[in-house]
Amino acid sequence: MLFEFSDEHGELRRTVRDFFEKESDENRVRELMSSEQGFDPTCWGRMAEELGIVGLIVSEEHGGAGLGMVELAIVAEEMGRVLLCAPYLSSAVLATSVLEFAADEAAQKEILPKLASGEAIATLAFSEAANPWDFSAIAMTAEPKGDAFQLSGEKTYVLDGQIANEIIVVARVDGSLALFRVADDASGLSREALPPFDPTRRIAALRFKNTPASRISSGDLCCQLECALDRAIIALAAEQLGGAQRVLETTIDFAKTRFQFGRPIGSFQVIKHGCADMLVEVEFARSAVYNAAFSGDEDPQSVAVAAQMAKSYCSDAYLDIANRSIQIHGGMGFTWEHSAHLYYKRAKASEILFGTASYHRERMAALLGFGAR
Amino acid sequence: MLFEFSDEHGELRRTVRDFFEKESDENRVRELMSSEQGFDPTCWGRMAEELGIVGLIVSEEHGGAGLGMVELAIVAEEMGRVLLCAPYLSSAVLATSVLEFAADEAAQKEILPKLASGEAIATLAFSEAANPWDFSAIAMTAEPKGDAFQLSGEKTYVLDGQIANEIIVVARVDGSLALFRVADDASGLSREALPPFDPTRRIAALRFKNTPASRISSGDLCCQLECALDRAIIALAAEQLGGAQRVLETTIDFAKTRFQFGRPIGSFQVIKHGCADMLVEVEFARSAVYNAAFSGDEDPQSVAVAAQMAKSYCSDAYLDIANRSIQIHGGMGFTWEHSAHLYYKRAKASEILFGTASYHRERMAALLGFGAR
Amino acid sequence: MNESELRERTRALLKEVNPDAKGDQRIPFRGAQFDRGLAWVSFPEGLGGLGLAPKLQTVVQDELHKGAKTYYEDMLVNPIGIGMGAAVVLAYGREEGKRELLRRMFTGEEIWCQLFSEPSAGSDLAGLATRAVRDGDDWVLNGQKTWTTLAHISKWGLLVARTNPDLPKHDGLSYFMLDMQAPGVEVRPLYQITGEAEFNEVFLNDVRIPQKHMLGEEGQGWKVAIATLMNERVALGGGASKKGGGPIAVLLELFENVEAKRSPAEEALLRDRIAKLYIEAELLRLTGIRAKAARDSNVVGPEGSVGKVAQAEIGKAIWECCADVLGPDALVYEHGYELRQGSTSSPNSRLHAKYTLLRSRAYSIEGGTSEIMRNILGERVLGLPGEPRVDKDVPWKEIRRS
Amino acid sequence: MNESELRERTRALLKEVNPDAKGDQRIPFRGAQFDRGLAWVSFPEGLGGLGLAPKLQTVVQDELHKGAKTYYEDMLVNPIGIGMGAAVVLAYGREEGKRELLRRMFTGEEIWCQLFSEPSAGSDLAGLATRAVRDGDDWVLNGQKTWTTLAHISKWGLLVARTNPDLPKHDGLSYFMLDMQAPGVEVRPLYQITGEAEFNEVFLNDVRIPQKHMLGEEGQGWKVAIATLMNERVALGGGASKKGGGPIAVLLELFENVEAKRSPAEEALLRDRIAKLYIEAELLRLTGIRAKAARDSNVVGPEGSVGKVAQAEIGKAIWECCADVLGPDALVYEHGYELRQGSTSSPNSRLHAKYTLLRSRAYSIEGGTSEIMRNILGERVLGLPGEPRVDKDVPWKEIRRS
Repeated sequence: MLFEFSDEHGELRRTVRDFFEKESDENRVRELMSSEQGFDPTCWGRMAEELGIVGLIVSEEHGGAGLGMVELAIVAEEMGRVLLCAPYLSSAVLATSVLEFAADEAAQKEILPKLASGEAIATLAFSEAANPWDFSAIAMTAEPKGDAFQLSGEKTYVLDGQIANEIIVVARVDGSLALFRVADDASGLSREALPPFDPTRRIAALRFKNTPASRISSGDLCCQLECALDRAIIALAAEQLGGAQRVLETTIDFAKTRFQFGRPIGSFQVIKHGCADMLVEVEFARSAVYNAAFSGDEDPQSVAVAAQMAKSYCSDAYLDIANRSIQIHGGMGFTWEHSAHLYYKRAKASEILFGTASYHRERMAALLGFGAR
Repeated sequence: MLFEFSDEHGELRRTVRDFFEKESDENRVRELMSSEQGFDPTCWGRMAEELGIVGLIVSEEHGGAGLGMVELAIVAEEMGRVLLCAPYLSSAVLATSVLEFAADEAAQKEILPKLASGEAIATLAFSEAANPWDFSAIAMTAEPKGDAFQLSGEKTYVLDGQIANEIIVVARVDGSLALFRVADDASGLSREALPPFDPTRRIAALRFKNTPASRISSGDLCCQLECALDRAIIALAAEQLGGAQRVLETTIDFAKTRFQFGRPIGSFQVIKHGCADMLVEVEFARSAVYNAAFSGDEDPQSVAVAAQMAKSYCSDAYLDIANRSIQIHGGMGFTWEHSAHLYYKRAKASEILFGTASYHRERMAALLGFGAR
Repeated sequence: MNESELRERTRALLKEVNPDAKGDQRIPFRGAQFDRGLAWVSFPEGLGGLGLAPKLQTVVQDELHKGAKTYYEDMLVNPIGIGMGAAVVLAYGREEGKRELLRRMFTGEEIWCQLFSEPSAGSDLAGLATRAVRDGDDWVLNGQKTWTTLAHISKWGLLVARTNPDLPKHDGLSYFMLDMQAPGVEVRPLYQITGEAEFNEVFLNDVRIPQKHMLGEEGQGWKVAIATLMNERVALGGGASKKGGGPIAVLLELFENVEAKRSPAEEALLRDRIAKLYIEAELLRLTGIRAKAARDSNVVGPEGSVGKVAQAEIGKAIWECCADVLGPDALVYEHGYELRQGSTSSPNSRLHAKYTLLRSRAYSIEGGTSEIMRNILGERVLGLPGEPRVDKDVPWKEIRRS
Repeated sequence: MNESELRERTRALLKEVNPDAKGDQRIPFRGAQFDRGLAWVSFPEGLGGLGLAPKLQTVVQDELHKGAKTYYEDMLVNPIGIGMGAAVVLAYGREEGKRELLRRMFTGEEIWCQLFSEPSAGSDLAGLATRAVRDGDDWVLNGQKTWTTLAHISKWGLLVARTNPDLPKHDGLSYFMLDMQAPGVEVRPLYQITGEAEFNEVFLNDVRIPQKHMLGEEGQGWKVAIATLMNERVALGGGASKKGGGPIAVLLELFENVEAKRSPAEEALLRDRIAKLYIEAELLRLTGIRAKAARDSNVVGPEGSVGKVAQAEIGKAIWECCADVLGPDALVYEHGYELRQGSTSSPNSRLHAKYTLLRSRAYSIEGGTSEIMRNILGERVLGLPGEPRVDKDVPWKEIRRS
């Protein structure tokens, strides 16, 4: 692992950062998080057209940029930094990866170009309440009905499930995992927006009752789904890194300018050491994310471990940093008007999403065979 | 729980503290810890005769003071404070309690008065290497031989096993746990002093090969042994409290008088807050120990939980405090000539002895039925 | 008056006046309680007391709890007034009108709030900047106060302001009681992380306070403020919770009842964490009992001082653990974040835990940050030396502020 | 000279002189390496170098590792001398005799040690009290140094002493090279927690140092000392360990091989803790690689500064975890505690872990305490303001000391 970023990587980061600093400043985030849709379709269109990042990892043959995990990590880090309210993780990362890795060619040709162009927004409905992040725990079974299938049951914690117009469902056929496409106006489909702990990312419960669905994959998809989820996990870890870095910066600025007892509070050793610990965490988180991203592009057989490491470490680090930031800001950090709580809520929800730090450690330890005699 | 100490309790503490401040100062501890025997028989005799604390919990009918857990906790706390090198925990607490709770009357009459008077030193050999602190894991089985029994196998981590002249062994008869008395010159008995991590408390491995042993109990002793071990655990927790308190005091003194950058280092906020955290730990440890001790005397059905709580909390607290003390003392805390390492080693070994903090938490959670649906 | 006479006097009150009224209807009972000296037995006769030892108050409370079904806890009626204001008014207020002030405070007819904290004076309370300038018989105040509970329904505010910026920071402060209905007092809700406003900001624009509403002398503000905060400590350091009660009980309940498919390893990690928290919560409780025992025998030990910082940290950790027991369900926040006044409560443990996870973020900030509390433990309890100070012995106006 | 010529030159050396000698027999090879300018390629010709860019040194080391079976790492031959002394002697030493001094340093004929720390000057190095008083052409030294590695086998010591106590603390220091065989130098082993003495105390009683052995000017001692310590950092910040290597490998090996009956819950707790440590160790390694990449492209980022404090804490935690994997076996300490010089090593992981648990207690103290390192991270990397200082701008002799 050499962590060699190219000039193009630097350029991508600058472009994206400039864009989001304008289009996703704190006021905009607050507007969107209390809006019904939870994102700004105009901005989404510009992300697709002007920046070309909505189709970042869509392959070129399907109308995307065909870029890799390093570019994705850069973009996701910048999004995390500004708490972007948009269906990026759901549509442009997870659903896109699943379609790329696991869908039939016909479905890819039909759906992916629309995702890349921003014309459609997709979500992957896979989680079931009891054990939501483990594909092997999926119980929903598709019933054959003529040439197609019918789905019944519930998927929950579906990212942007309320606004997606391409609904991809994971369910079983003869015990094997398969992908199904469900029209957003299909009969028997009801969608309930769940009130989110983190209002900058929306989740929904999707209920199906004999809902018609077309199968868009062949064979058992377990491995492909895991690979796609690892990508989403890495992107989420990159978001966490961006958020953590941003919170550290805000907190340092505050500690330099807030005076108590005639001194900037950052001159108090306990505050200073707390900031030093946060710095270590951010730098480690950065190593974890970039390692996972470069592994994704250069060393595929180590991606799974690197992804678990990154999500595990970044979850703990971001949450710790967000918590410390509230504390250092004192009463102000506890107010609605300060941004500290927005990052805290994002940190907490991101820690839970796709599995907590200890869940990912357990998976990593299993992959590496710790203590297996 | 009202934590009401009587004037007698205060008097006992003062007497014991005065005695140990003279008889177990640091020089004496260093002499004894590098001596072969590891304790001072003369001092032991005076503890028995002058202070009457060797037979503190031996019942009055067997020549002891017949006092309770509160008095034991006071005495043990003072011993831990000065790192007393003596077979108190082994002989005066654990072996004594086992004999009181579980031995036949004849054996009690013969052995306990000798223990109370300091004439004999007893040890309880129960631990076997694989799973040493759990009585249910004891595998050694006594073979009947004529009227008596024979023992074969190994007991390890036997407290003061090298110097004890009353050797009480726990082994199975027909699957039930029973007590055996083995003469210190019995055939087939070999004793190996194990080089101790904590040189202020000695341990030994005892190997038996067709060693003659007389059974001194009837029925299955599992409950009685647990009760006796809970007493030893509480006494050990009290020792840990005493050590932790002492380390805190030493560290505070140092932080007040050590100047760096023209200031006492205790004026640096990080050192100060570290000391504050240590204070919280000591006060919590004190609550845990006194709670267990008073429960022992006043509320027997809650002793088991209180004992696990005390040992668990005190283990973590003492080790943390001993570690912090080394750090605050800087290079000096890492030298042989400073006492910090003596307390560190005692803290670490005491944490392991009878089971670590997490081991005791697990037992407590089981006793309280956490999460049991 | 001895204990049994006091007990009898309380029983008589209960017999003669209906104690079980609600809302405003409780005023007559509490008024009678005041008039008979049973409000604060240690206060002088005529001012709600009988001149007895403070600890005898527990006799009154005891009888009231036994004899009245719905007796309202004193603190809930008027927490700032009764918990902190009464002693200050008694000690520093003018004699004229004192009885009526205390009586209306005790009955809850006039709610009190406390105006100490400012946006730029949080941990550094004595650095506050609200200015009071003398003008004839009045003081004219300008500034902003914050974190003010109950300001929107209060009649009176306990307020500290700077009357002389040329003196060192602690010396230029004076203490006032502010009529919250006075012109220029503007109360705005202060919304929190939860969307609720439990607190207010209070803006003071040319607010006039008559000199007679100064409590203590000019320049004594810090001393009176400290006395107020000491009362707060006593008020907060009340009875110990019962074994296994409070937040830890919620955690145990959730752990037992929440349906979740955890791997055996996750279950083991969670169980160990909960066991650790159970022990800490229990030791916090026991340490509180030890502290009370020490206070009762007039021994001042360290056990009384460790409570605040430990409680804050253990409380936060317990609510964090609750959220982790809930698992992915914690992604859903049923309360929503609409801005609103007041405080959320829910009888449902699951919903309560989600709310309190957020609310508890302030445990280590409100009422003294854990940093300040650790300074106090280090300096006042352990006797460690203070830091070099740059804000002492210089005029307040020369101290750097943000 | 370009890279391939340098490579060729190194290969020629390997061909012409036997590189695989051991002990003292390696002197001829290292002497030849010095004479051919391959000791420190960035040094001037004649002084062990060729005047090349420092990074080309890796070309030489690379060839030496390939071409010699037992080539001794430079640092092991004379760690203080080569790691810290060489650059200081080059920059501040007198020209006369410099070549021989550097050559004997490089070959290891003359071992060097560093005499900075004192019992009363640990973290506060600039507060040191060893006095040097001018007497004719000599300086006369009195004082005590501590934590001196290799002092008992050293020919030379790098020493800082106070030449003017009337100046502020950083200004009154001067830097010397001390002949360790000079009369009045007494070296005593300093025993540690393990019973070993890896370090020494050095007592100086009326030791005379000629003026010509001053490095830098009088009063420049702090500047030269900082330069020395910067070299130490570069020396320590060498290559990154390989994936899964170092302490974490020992932990994983023990976890796999130690026979212990743990409950499933204990096993789960331990596995999670080990996974956490594995991640941290791996991220420490990766952060080191990022730091190196940044240095190579002359970008100074924060990643280079977080290493020391993280390494200390992770190292300590790993060895603690090793002991916990050993379980009750950690009650037995096979090494024993007899006082002895040198450092214990054991090829047996179990014994190595027991020793290193103790040894690692110093990780967060030696080479800069974690407290000081966090100050540096906070102030130099994050730009947070310093604390109020009571030891600046006053004569050293007026500063309070313990």
